[in-house]
Amino acid sequence: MKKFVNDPKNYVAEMLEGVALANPDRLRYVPDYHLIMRTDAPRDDKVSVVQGSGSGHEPAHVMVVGRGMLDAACPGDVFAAPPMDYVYETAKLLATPKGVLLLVNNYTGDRMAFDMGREMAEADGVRAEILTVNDDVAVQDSTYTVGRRGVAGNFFVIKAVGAAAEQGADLDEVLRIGRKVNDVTRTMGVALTACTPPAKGSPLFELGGDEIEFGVGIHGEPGRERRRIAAADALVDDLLEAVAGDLPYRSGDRVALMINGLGGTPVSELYILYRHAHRQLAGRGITVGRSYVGEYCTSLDMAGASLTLVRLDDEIDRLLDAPAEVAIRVF
Amino acid sequence: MKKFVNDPKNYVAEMLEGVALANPDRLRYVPDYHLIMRTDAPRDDKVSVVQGSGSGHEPAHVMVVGRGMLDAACPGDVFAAPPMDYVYETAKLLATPKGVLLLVNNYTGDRMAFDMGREMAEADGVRAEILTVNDDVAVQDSTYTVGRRGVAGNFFVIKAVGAAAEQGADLDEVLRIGRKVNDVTRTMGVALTACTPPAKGSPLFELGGDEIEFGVGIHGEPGRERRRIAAADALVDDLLEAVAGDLPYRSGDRVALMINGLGGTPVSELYILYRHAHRQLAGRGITVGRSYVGEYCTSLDMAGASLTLVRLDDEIDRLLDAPAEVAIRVF
Amino acid sequence: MTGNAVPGVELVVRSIAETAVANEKYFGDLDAVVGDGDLGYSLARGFEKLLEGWDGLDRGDAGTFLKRCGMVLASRIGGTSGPLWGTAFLRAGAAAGAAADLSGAQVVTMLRAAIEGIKARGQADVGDKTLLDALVPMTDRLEREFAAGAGAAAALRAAAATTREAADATRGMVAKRGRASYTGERSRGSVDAGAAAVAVIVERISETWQTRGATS
Amino acid sequence: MTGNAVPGVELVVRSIAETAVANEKYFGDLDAVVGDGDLGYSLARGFEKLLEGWDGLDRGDAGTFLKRCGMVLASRIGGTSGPLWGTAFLRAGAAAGAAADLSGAQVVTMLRAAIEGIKARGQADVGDKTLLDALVPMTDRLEREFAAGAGAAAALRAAAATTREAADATRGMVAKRGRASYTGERSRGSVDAGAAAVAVIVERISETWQTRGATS
Ligand SMILES: Nc1ncnc2c1ncn2[C@@H]1O[C@H](COP(=O)(O)OP(=O)(O)O)[C@@H](O)[C@H]1O
Ligand SMILES: Nc1ncnc2c1ncn2[C@@H]1O[C@H](COP(=O)(O)OP(=O)(O)O)[C@@H](O)[C@H]1O
Ligand SMILES: [Mg+2]
Ligand SMILES: [Mg+2]
Ligand SMILES: [Mg+2]
Ligand SMILES: [Mg+2]
Repeated sequence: MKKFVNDPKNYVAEMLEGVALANPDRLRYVPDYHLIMRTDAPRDDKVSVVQGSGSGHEPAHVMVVGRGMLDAACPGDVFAAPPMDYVYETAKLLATPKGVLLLVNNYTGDRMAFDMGREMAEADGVRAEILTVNDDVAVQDSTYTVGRRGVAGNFFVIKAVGAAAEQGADLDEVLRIGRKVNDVTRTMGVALTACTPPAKGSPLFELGGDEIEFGVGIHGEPGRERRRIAAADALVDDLLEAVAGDLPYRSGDRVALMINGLGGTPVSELYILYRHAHRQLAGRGITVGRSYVGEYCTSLDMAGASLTLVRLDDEIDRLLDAPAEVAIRVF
Repeated sequence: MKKFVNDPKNYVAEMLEGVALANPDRLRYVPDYHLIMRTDAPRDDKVSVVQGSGSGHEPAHVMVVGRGMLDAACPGDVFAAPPMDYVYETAKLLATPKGVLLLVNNYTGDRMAFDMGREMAEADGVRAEILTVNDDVAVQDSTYTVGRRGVAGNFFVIKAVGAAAEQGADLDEVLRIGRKVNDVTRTMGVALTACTPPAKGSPLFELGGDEIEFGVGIHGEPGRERRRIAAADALVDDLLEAVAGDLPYRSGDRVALMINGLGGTPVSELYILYRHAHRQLAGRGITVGRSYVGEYCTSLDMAGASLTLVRLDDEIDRLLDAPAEVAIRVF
Repeated sequence: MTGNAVPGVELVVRSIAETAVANEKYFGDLDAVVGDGDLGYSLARGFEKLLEGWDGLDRGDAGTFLKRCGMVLASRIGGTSGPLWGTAFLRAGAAAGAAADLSGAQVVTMLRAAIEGIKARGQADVGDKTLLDALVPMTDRLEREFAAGAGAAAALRAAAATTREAADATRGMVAKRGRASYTGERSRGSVDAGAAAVAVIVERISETWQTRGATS
Repeated sequence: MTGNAVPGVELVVRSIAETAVANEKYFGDLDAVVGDGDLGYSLARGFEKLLEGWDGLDRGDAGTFLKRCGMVLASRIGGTSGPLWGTAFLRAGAAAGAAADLSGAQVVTMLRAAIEGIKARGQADVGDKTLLDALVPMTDRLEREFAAGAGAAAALRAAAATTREAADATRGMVAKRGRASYTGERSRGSVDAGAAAVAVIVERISETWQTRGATS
């Protein structure tokens, strides 16, 4: 394994320490619960927005804590939902009179930890609601699974509920907005290589020299099918077919288009994907009103990308437009 | 080769089209010269700031065109300086009464192309000056080379001169500031894997399963030595020794600390590096006043990172603090 | 498994914990086949935590002891396994109550309670290719052995063999729960990591019981 | 190389261009050893461009033709090679002037001018492990052959052999210019990509000249 890592057991803790050291004024790190929170949270006048999930998806979610985004992120170990205890303590720490919104990606472990953590916090008098994100269209047969996974589309849910909470919306309203954005958001990804979890020390799965995993999950879960690599444009066509055909997005729609890197793919390639996706959407009569190209929700060092569409309306546009500050920043 | 690419010959052009499509209001793409420029450039009331270099280092530099940063970037093909003709045409397109600042990283090809392009533009009445960035301490024996290379530290030069130009500084003042920042900036990088140029289709060099290239260049040029991989903290110690010992940075200094990813390394690992660097600097009595963690200047898909220090003073601080807008953005 | 309840339970729990810690890599590799490879890490970290606080755990009676263990596991194991294993220990502890003496039948009752807890928590059942496909056949076998009058050592030996077979048999199943279920048909052909972990653990408990197994 | 100047020069330039395009991968791999692997790509794209506009190039005289080629190359080849190769063609064209007839001695003069241009542009000299270490021995040999009365075909054959040897000999040198110089001692042991490219090109020119070499 060739990684910048000390003891893999300290991977998450050391990363979180780094995030806190790089943002001393804005972020606080609570080592006992793997917690990164805003220094000004909780605030009585707003709903606290918290996201939990496994680690290994950075910048999601510990690096999108900040004004107009998350009040706190409570990550588990790499690819593992946080223990319910962390969720419970986080909910208590972030409790405000307006309540706590717990955002969770739709995976068995995360849902169980958050359900249990929320129940325990509620028993302590904390008002908390759970909002589940499930944007991944790769999962087709929901009867046999826990349903669609939450992947890069969660960025838009966070951005929108973060803005609404910042503007003082109450918990019901924040929940309504989150569900609304989740309902118009769809994603699918493709892996060119497997990722290497630090504690495992070797690639999570094997992909042949010209094989790709189409519809891959952000924990390296196999996707719809393993197939031969194709030209970038052809891959975009197939991703777009799966994603746009799902809601479906129709001629006349205005959308946000995100090309999200999975960790090992350089941003130059993401823009090559973006170019073709933008043009193909235009060809379908769908206008790209907002563009997002970069890393939002990764899978460690996996080479690959996902494509997300969000159907915009005035309300969503306004929320996505609202100012925000995050730990991961260019300047 | 597993990349998102169509015909490798169109790699740069397609990426640039993507950048322009994603930023329709702010950026203009001039295909004839591989040029990305602000839609509001050139502006009579400011010096135009232009950076050229090979492609493959994104977001540098085509994705840092924007208010308070570059007015234009004129990239060559992957790892190749732009032809002098592009430099010449770019200088003419960006000409303003206050002049044009041409930023160039210190490589033979780039310097020749810019020298020739500038001369040609000057013959056409364009006032243009060249500022060379050379922050890479890996190059020790400058008598036998063209001298130190320009690497990730160029971000700080761009940010500072971009801010000064935006505030109306004249060409001499902008040059002074650029030289000043370059003079207090030092960088060194380490590669865990080789990058794969799309036209070559295979890794540029071979690194054994536990080998790293210490002091690597951003074009995959070999560095100071090839050695065995070590724990993240130990690598940081060695990078810091080389970088901090060079200016040198001393107890009492306030610095900007950048951990720059080389393209294939996830941001989680960059924060693990950041953590130790920040603490070691504190141990040396050096205060980290500004933190930068992420991808600024990459080498395609190379796994690796570089560490940059900038010695801050009030003037540099103010310029780094100034607002800026770039094509690569989170929101 | 008669005799002082807590020493027996302690021995079992300690075996589970030590096996989980010792098999971190093996369980992780099993989970990597169609899952995300973290099962070994999650269990090892959780049971390490349990062993760290081992001496301080309340040993008032078997039920209390198991519930304390369940609290530590549920709050320290991440992933899907945390809530599942934590729930199992909590439910087993609740079923044990304050009994000073655990009969074979009581042990079976505790295991049934643990299984119901896992089913409820995971919305899963036998045949979904989860650890239930090892736990349930194991419990059935134990029940039969005890009913036929077998001692604990013999019953465990028999149950360990059954659990191993049952875990191996998950190879032919398609996952319907958990992360592996996303792969659909592709999950066929490899054993379920959770079921295999249970088999390894039961084998270890059985071995330990043969040599250090107290009064029976 | 006597006779109508432009057809001879055309043949040579066309050989260079076709060789550069045909060897894109080979030159790139050579440059990858201690450089950044783009030499083949840079030369191929530049000479492709030259071939695209081939028929429209001003053929008034050899000097004009070479200068036009130089302009295209300098403006279309990226990397270090663009300015170097462009300068070489421009200087050779300037040295050729409007001569209708190019003697062997004139060809040598043109090559010397090209070499001086490269030296000035690159701040480099013989022994720095660059294409100069192929170009200079080649020119020396051509000069000796012409002075000894050899015809163009024979002189080229001899010069091609010399260039190959000279290019191979760069293997023992340490790079002092260009990207390879960053590696210091590590650059020893591999041939310089630019020098090797020159050797391949001269071999190809020589072959072409033997079969299609017009009047001499
Ligand atoms: N819904 C469920 N109900 C019961 N057991 C489950 C369920 N989902 C998964 N499992 C078991 O958990 C094991 C995986 O545990 P773990 O690696 O911690 O989960 P994950 O990484 O998917 O969150 C599986 O091998 C299976 O035995
Ligand atoms: N300063 C120099 N003067 C003359 N020739 C040079 C110089 N630097 C490099 N070269 C030649 O150019 C070749 C590399 O060309 P190219 O790949 O285009 O350059 P780069 O990618 O380093 O910008 C080298 O093999 C060498 O022959
Ligand atoms: Mg997991
Ligand atoms: Mg180059
Ligand atoms: Mg798992
Ligand atoms: Mg090169």
